[in-house]
Amino acid sequence: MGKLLKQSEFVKFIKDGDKLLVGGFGMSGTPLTLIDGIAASSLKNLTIVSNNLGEPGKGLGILLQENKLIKAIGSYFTTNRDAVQAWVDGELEIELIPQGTLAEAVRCGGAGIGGFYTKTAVGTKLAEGKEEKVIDGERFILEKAIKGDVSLIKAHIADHLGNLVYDHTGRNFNPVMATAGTIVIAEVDEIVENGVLLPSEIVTPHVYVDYIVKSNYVKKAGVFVESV
Amino acid sequence: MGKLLKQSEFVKFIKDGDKLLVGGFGMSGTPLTLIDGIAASSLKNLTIVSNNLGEPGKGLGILLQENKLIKAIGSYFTTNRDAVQAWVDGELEIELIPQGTLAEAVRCGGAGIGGFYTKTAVGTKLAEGKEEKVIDGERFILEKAIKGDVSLIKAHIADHLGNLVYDHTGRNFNPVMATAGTIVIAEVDEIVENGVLLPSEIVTPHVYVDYIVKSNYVKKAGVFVESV
Amino acid sequence: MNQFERIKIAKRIVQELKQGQFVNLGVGIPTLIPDYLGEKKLVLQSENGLLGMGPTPPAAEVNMDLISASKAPITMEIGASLFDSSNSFAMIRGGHIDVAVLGVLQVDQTGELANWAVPGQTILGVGGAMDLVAGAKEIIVATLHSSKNGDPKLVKELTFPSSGIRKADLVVTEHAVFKFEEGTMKLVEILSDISVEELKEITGAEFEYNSEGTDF
Amino acid sequence: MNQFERIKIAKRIVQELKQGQFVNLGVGIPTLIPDYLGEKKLVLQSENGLLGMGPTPPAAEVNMDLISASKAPITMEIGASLFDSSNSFAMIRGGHIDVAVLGVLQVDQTGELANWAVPGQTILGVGGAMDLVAGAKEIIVATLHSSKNGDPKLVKELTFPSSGIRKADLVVTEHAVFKFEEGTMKLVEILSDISVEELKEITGAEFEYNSEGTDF
Repeated sequence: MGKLLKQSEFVKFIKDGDKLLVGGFGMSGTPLTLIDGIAASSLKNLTIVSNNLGEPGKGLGILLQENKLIKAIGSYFTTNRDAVQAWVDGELEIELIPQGTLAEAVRCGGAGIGGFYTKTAVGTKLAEGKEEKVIDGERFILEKAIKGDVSLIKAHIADHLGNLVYDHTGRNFNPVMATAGTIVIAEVDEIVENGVLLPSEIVTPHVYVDYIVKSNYVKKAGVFVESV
Repeated sequence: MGKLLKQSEFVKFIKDGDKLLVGGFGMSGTPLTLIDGIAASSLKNLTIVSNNLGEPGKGLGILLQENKLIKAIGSYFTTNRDAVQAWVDGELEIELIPQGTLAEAVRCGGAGIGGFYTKTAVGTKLAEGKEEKVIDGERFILEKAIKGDVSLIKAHIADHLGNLVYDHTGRNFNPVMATAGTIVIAEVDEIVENGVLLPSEIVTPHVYVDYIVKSNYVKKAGVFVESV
Repeated sequence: MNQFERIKIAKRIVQELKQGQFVNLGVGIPTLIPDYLGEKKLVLQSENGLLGMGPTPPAAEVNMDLISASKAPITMEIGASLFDSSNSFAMIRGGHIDVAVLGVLQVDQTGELANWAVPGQTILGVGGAMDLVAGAKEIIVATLHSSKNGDPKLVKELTFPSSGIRKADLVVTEHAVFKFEEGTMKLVEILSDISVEELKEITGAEFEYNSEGTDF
Repeated sequence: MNQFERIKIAKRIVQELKQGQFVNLGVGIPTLIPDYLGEKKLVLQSENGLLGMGPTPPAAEVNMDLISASKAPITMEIGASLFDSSNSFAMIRGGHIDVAVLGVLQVDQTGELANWAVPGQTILGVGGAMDLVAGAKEIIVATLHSSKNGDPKLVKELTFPSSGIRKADLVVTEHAVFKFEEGTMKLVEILSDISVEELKEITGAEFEYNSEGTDF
């Protein structure tokens, strides 16, 4: 029944070529311990769905440096010059999606919705090749739902069942990523007894969480520092 | 700046023929004080979007008895025999939508999404006349977003800004109804100073709430009792 | 009364449910299940916005804003969580609920079911029935073998409006357990002192069975 | 340096903002606005999941999980609330944010703007730009009048990729304030010691003006 895994154990749930949904906005709410675990593994040809690809050699940027990735789907990769270079060199496929569309597409993936009509990006390059429909006189484009093989998320506190709460804006994409992966692995700062988290404050109910890994990182002086 | 209104004041924000989005599941989380206010007004020809129409002479059932309604959009009206009779007599138009589709359509209405493809109701009578699309090999139907003129919701506690939290399953449709009305009026049990509600526990941020009305009802021995 | 049969069905379904599963119980027979779980712990979802539904509270502790989808007062188990209706149905439709146990008006021999409307009567309620049919990972039908007027509820073809194209996995009546596989209904177990021939007579649907009549 | 001009633009935009408005501030000049609000209180939304963003904390109180959309440490005002990215963009796209103040690469004379990609360069970031353009009730553009190499940023037609069909309402530069009405750009106010003729020379876009050159 226990969902708690060691860092060395979770990688076995990921296969070469998997599509990973990864929470985080910049470095905040990013599952750094899980990323380190993948970097140290033999996994390859991964597709990442995440808002960013971290920074060079930081966060998801580590997986790029370690040649683990073939494709990235997200809204903002410009802060990682490695990603830009890999794309220029033809080594990384990139699919750019507006940030709100990304969040909604993943939510739909987890919610049994096949696609949705959004007004974001209508008439732009990012709408090219997408179906357009006028609904009640307004123009919308169709965006398909996004699902993944494995979701890697970062929460602040979990109970042993896997109920999760987040630290401030570290919440960001994590709750939606938690709904749309076939297997969901949550890195957490702290694990508390069942019943400590109030029913009204739980953001991600435990039905969404398959495994929990304790984080190796602590926040110190404005950065994330490895604690072990 | 104050959002607090008396029960006698809020009705002026509603016009004849308006479409009202009303929170609640059965009698739970239903804005009984606001409903009483409308019942006592001269308003007519209202369309209600709500999961139920209360019970005969209770909750939204009062508005039906007072001949305020021309149409109801929701998922379950069978518990109000008045509604069934009014429909049989041709006095009330009814649009039946699966409960999850209703919740999602209202969420989309508040979220700038024009419509969505759901797998619920595919191949049933409730899919008749609705566009069908196969996405990644699965059949979906298109459901349009729902918006309203005025949302009437019930929360447990508000602060003076209008941030809201709900009482257990009294939450139900209220948070989504709060996002999709041009004007949003919240009936609440209690009003607290700003800052008392924690940022992480607020369910409906105050950006969604235009006015607050204090509830006239208290819960007693398993029913809602008028307290004044 | 048929309460004995209803309890029998509920008890048999309990055998199908696994420790820790996330389960949504429809109205009718399925609501009897919590009373017969024994040591087995399930996590019950209530579509009005609760995961981890507990039993009825004592009268003094009733909160009318803590109710089940059947609008009955309930409690919360340790580890329960609350959410709004859109997130509740995202959970249901998105395939996160392991099992929905549903009552039906009819189920056909392919597993397609009808549980919301009677033809010729006013059709004014669907609730969450279609969402559960479309979304739950596994659908178990709990039903008496025949309707009040003696008509079979397991039929060749639905005459009542369908609840969706998604098929049920299992149906349990007071007489038998059937499973649905690739559009075919198969007898799994006989639950009463009835012969296969007698069962065929009272069952509108055609079903396969092995030489012993059971245990596919 | 142009910091003086940038502050001037920010200060002028403050005049347009009303007490209590819900405002999202883009990167660049818009982020200067909070320093020049004086007594005016806004409710700032940060698209990574916060309504009620407060100023930078002292170094000792920095939490790397409490950051702005620009990834800078922030605080929370009284009455702030936290939510996930899907709900944050529901708020933005659904028309619940009163004003988005955005930097641009270009804005054309109809108010259509370009603020995410430079043609011929790698286009690998869009972030929330298009969502804000599509969703905010009012869009105010904050921009220097000309680009670093002297090209006008207010142009007849966009040569940079558009951020969406939704038009801006107002543009403020160090030289002037323009509004957009029914596809037409109109001079509202001159902010520097420049003549209308000189303004026309450094502005690629065609704009209307009245006899005094201002105050439409």
